[in-house]
Amino acid sequence: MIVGWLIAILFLGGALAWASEALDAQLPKFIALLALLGSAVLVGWLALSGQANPLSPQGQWWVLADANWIPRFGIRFAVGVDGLSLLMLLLTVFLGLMALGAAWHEIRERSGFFYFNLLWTLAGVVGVFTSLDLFLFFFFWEVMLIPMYLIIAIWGHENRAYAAMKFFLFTQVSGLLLLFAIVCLAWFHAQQFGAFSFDYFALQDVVLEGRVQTWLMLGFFVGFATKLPAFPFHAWLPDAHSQAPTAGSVLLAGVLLKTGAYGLIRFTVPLFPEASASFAPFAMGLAAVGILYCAKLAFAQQDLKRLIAYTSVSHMGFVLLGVYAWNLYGLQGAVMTMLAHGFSAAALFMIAGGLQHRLHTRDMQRMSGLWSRLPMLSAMALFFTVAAVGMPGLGNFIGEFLSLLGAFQASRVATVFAALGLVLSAVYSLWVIQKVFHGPLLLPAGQGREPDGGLADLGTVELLCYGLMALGLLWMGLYPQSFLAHSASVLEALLQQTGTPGGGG
Amino acid sequence: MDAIPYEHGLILAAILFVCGLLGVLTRRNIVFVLMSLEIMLNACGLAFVVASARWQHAEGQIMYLMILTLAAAEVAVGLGLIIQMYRRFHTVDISVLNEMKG
Amino acid sequence: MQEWTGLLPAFPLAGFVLLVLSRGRMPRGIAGVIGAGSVGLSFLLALTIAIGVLNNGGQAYTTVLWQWMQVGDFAPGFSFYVDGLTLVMILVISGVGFLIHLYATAYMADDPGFARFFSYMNLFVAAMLVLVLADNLLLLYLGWEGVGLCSYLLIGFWYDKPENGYAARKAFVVTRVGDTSMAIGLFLLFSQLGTLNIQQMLMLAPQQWSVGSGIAVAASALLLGGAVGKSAQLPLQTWLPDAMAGPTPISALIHAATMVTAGVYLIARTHVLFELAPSVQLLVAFIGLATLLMSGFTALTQTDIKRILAYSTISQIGYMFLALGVGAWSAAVFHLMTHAFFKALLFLAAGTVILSLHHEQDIFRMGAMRRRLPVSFWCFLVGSAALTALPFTSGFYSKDEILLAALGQEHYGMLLWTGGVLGAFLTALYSFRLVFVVFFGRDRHQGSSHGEDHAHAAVMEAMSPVMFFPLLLLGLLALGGGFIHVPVDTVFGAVHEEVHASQFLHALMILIPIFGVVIAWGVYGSASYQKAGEHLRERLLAAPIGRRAYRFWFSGWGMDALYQWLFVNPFMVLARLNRKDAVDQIYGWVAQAARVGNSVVVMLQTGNLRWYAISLVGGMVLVIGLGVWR
Amino acid sequence: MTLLFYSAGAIALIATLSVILSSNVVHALVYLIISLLSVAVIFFALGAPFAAMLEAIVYAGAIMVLFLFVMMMLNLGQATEDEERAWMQPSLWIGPGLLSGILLLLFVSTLLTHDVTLAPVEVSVRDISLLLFGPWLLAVELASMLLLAGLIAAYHLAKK
Repeated sequence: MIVGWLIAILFLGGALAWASEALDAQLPKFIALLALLGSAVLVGWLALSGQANPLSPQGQWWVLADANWIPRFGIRFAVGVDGLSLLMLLLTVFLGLMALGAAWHEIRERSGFFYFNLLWTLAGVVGVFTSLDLFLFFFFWEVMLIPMYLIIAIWGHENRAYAAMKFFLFTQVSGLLLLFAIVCLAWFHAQQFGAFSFDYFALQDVVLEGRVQTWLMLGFFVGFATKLPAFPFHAWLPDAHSQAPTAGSVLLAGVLLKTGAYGLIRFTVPLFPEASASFAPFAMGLAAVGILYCAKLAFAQQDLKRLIAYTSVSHMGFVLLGVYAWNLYGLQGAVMTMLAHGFSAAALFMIAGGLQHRLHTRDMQRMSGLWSRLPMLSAMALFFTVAAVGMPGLGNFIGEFLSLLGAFQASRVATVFAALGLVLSAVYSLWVIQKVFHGPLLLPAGQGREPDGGLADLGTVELLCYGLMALGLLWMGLYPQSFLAHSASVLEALLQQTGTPGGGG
Repeated sequence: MDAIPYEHGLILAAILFVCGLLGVLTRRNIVFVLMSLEIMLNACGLAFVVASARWQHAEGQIMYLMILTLAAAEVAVGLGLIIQMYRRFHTVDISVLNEMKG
Repeated sequence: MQEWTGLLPAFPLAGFVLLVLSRGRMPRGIAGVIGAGSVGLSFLLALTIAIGVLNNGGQAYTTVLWQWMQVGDFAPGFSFYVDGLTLVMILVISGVGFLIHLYATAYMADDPGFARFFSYMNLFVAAMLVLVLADNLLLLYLGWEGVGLCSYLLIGFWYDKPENGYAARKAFVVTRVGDTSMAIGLFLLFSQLGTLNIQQMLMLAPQQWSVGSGIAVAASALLLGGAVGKSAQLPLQTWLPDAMAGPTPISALIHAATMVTAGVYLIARTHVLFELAPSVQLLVAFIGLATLLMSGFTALTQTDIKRILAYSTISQIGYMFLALGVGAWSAAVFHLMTHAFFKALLFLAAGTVILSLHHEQDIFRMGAMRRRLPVSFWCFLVGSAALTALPFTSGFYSKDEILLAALGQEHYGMLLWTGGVLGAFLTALYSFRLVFVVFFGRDRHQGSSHGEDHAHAAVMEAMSPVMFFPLLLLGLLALGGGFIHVPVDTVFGAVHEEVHASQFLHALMILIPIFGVVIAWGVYGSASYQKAGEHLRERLLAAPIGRRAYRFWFSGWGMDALYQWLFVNPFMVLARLNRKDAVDQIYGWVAQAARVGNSVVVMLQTGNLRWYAISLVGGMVLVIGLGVWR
Repeated sequence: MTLLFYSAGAIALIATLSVILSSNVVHALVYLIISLLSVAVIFFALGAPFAAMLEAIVYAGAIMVLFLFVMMMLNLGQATEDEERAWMQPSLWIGPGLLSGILLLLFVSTLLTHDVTLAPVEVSVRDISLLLFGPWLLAVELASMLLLAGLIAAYHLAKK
């Protein structure tokens, strides 16, 4: 029932935050903070008790709630948690708090409705990570998108309407393909077993003929690859990320992208193992192309947030690569990349947002040499950029290295090309550092002319957020075992179930 | 009393209906359009009464009653609209009212 | 002592953390003590460990700090492996590192980023120690990337000058190319051998691979890629001369003594793999030879004091690669050590010169400094003598060993030896050109044109005890380092037999550098020949071939321009062409098509009531028609 | 009765055509009343006297009078008639005529396949009432609602 509570707290907290705005404009953020802390406590309790619980290990689901919802079609409200979900929940709640921190001073208008959207997005994400019923999954999938659309469309920057609509169209069209594939799958289940079912485990038993399987797999793939986003489906992301408010970018990059990867691991491959196996070379090719192509695009950008957005796409390529390598190294690498990228990309977006807050521009041509004015912010930016470059000792390296290690067993050519992305990532990351933080001091006109006070370095909330994220990345980089251990049994079970020899060694 | 072929009644209704339709499609004067609509409704009523006779059942006439009611209400509203339109635009030409286009 | 091995990198790391947390608000004195002291502690610890190990007969040992990760069979640990090779490296790194730190507390005393500088330096030392202590290649890779990062940060330390930033980025990206090759090498090694633990790999590889097998060639070639990048050898050498943009202690520590020799260490560490791939090993030798000759010629034409030293570093590492390529592993490590001593000495002395002349780096605007800068002069003299391998200096012994080993190479021995000796001649020429131009001849320093008093005040040797002590110690090591025995026999196995060269060749090897010094004296040094020397240079430059060769060498054999043309420009053009993302454009077309479709449909909506009625009837007719005439 | 049916049918047809072809509104209205009355006659011939009466009273009486009143209020004169004539170009009739023709063809083609004759039996008012206030009570209520709504709407719309 804990997951039920988790979702309920977020939903109710959102509603309450909205309602409370009428009383006091400051109240919503404290309510949101309480709701997030409450859910953090729940997830923490889940993590601690889950290890002690005899039901949870060995890749078993720990079903936490199961009730009939629409019995006519065999739709159930079934949520559960296993090691992989738990990691994702931890990421979600943590980045939810970070997003709150980013919004703390930034959101002034209609704050109640903002926190309502924030919490409902998070509730949707929690639902996505825990659903055991594909219909329920899709329901939460939509719940998470619409508040996000609103966040971009209402609190976004100058070109927000376009970006929000693009985001909505991409996710909605791909979501429809996903829904179609889910319904088809349930229909095949009804044909073979006599009743509709959207149950995750029941649907795994459905036997599909080759071509049908391929088409349904593609439906799932496009649905998740758009969210991830993988190479040809990435066009929505730069616009959405650059136009969203900081908290929105944090959630988008940190959490929402991960739902796509989670979907690939959890649903696409286990439900369609044969079709996925034959599709894997294409997917890995797409991943390699995406890594290089988007790294190159990132280098060409002048808008700081847009640049970071492209780097996100590039890094998500490693996730795709790892997933479709479909061995333990690749999968663990994908999971670690998801976690680490969640931290580093969120932090970079917060830095970009912080700069925009201070300088009122995102144009890198108009800033330079900020290190001398904002030493702490710049040091943090350097840290997270270095993390994004894949410096060993930080989380991203573990993820990328394991992904590539796994991918190497599956496709050497794709791996070699993807590895070139490491070079390009250095090129664009260092360019950012050079352009923004190093070089002679240059500020946008009318900014910070006065000797002091014009530009404030990090405040307490920001410092706390960045510090926590930096520590998290260090933890992931130096002792990833505490994360890998959670997902290991789950991934091994998935590998066994799809008939791939686990471990690859 | 000779028998009237059932189809002939319906064909008559169909012809009247098509005449009304032709009126609706061709006339620009809105009063004519409304009259043509009345013709069409009436033709439908005729068809119901013919069917009532065919099956020797009163329910066809009940349907006719419903259509009658509908026609009455429609004419009331339609004429109200015509008056309003004439007041606003000083014309009864419906092609003047073409603001609602893409 | 062995259980304390983990503290070796921990001391500088702690220093780094303390300095970072102080956020630059710490008093300089304390920051300096933390910065240099942490490295000093590491050196003391390294010394005790070394004594312990050597007393124990050089027995290697492994310390596991913690299990890094465990994914299936992939279980690299945070564990350190110490043997003779490691000992040499940690002693050089912490020892020379400590001296340079000490020197830097004075050199950087006036810099606003004092604490930042020492935090980066400490992080560098920590990473470098991890690199050489690592018992598996993944941990080594951690150190490898870590030193690369610190190198980037320190080259671009004076960040307000864009050209420093450019040099820093160039260094990082170019070495990253090599690193990527190395990472792929790691994937290959793991997928073939199932482990990244170096000792296990070295044990397994000869069992599983035959000599010259494709896998062995591929793996060692990929590792070579990494080594070439880090050690600035052909074809990835272009970053090192630009890296001189950093503060001089950095050039001494990172770009002369320690980091750039990491490639040599890597190859020596995994020498078994290279022995399994003789073709790659030969490639190593020829890369070394080509690099040492090329950068020797380039060094001849440079005018920037630090760039001359940078090219000389590249050239000396070329010697180490030559040694590695001919299987003289211990000679390579030996030269690595002596090179660390004398090149650090040279750089620090150059730093003193630069500091004394208010950041003047052009050697042709110095001259006759031997009176004004006596300490620097003597340091330069000692360092250059060692670099030139004049007899009885440290460089003489190590270079001698390398050249003899090269002579012993089966097929190309004579060729490699000749090249090496030619390189030695070039070394003598450029290093004493530097000495003679800077310290002898006419005073060409800018300050002399102003008032006499001012000039004298300007050219005062910037020297304090904390600067003098490291110079002195390094000078002694550069002179006497040749007598240190490198305890690496157990690592490589004393397999290579002594090469016996004829007396003639021996004499040639001793005389050729001296000959080079004499020529340098003739062209640049002695007052009597100076006119003639200048005349000769002018004549040479006037000739078309001479001018072209000069320009060609000056630009580092045009490699920068080549890469600019080959990689950078196409990338920039691509980036500029496709700034707006072609894929996004495709979706834009879809949206455009939808819009066009919409405008077509909009035309149907005329607002004309009769048109609507007609279309309605048309639809009705269609539907009924379909129903009737099915 | 047959004769009555056919003759009334012919009159209704002619009157209806005159409605849609006439250019004078008042003339058209009179033709429409004739058409409605003849349809009432047909109802009578088919044995539906109640429907016939309603047709005559409600349609031809009440509704048409409503039309007439509106005509008077609009006060359309000779100018409108000329305009009306100008609007009726033959080319306008091609499309609608074609569509209507096809529709008629469709109707007739389906209707001619059967062959059942009508034997008119008079349906009394009582039968209708029993049904109307029995099973169809709800429909009556709805119809009354509709009329009420029409009343209110007409009042509202025609207001100044």
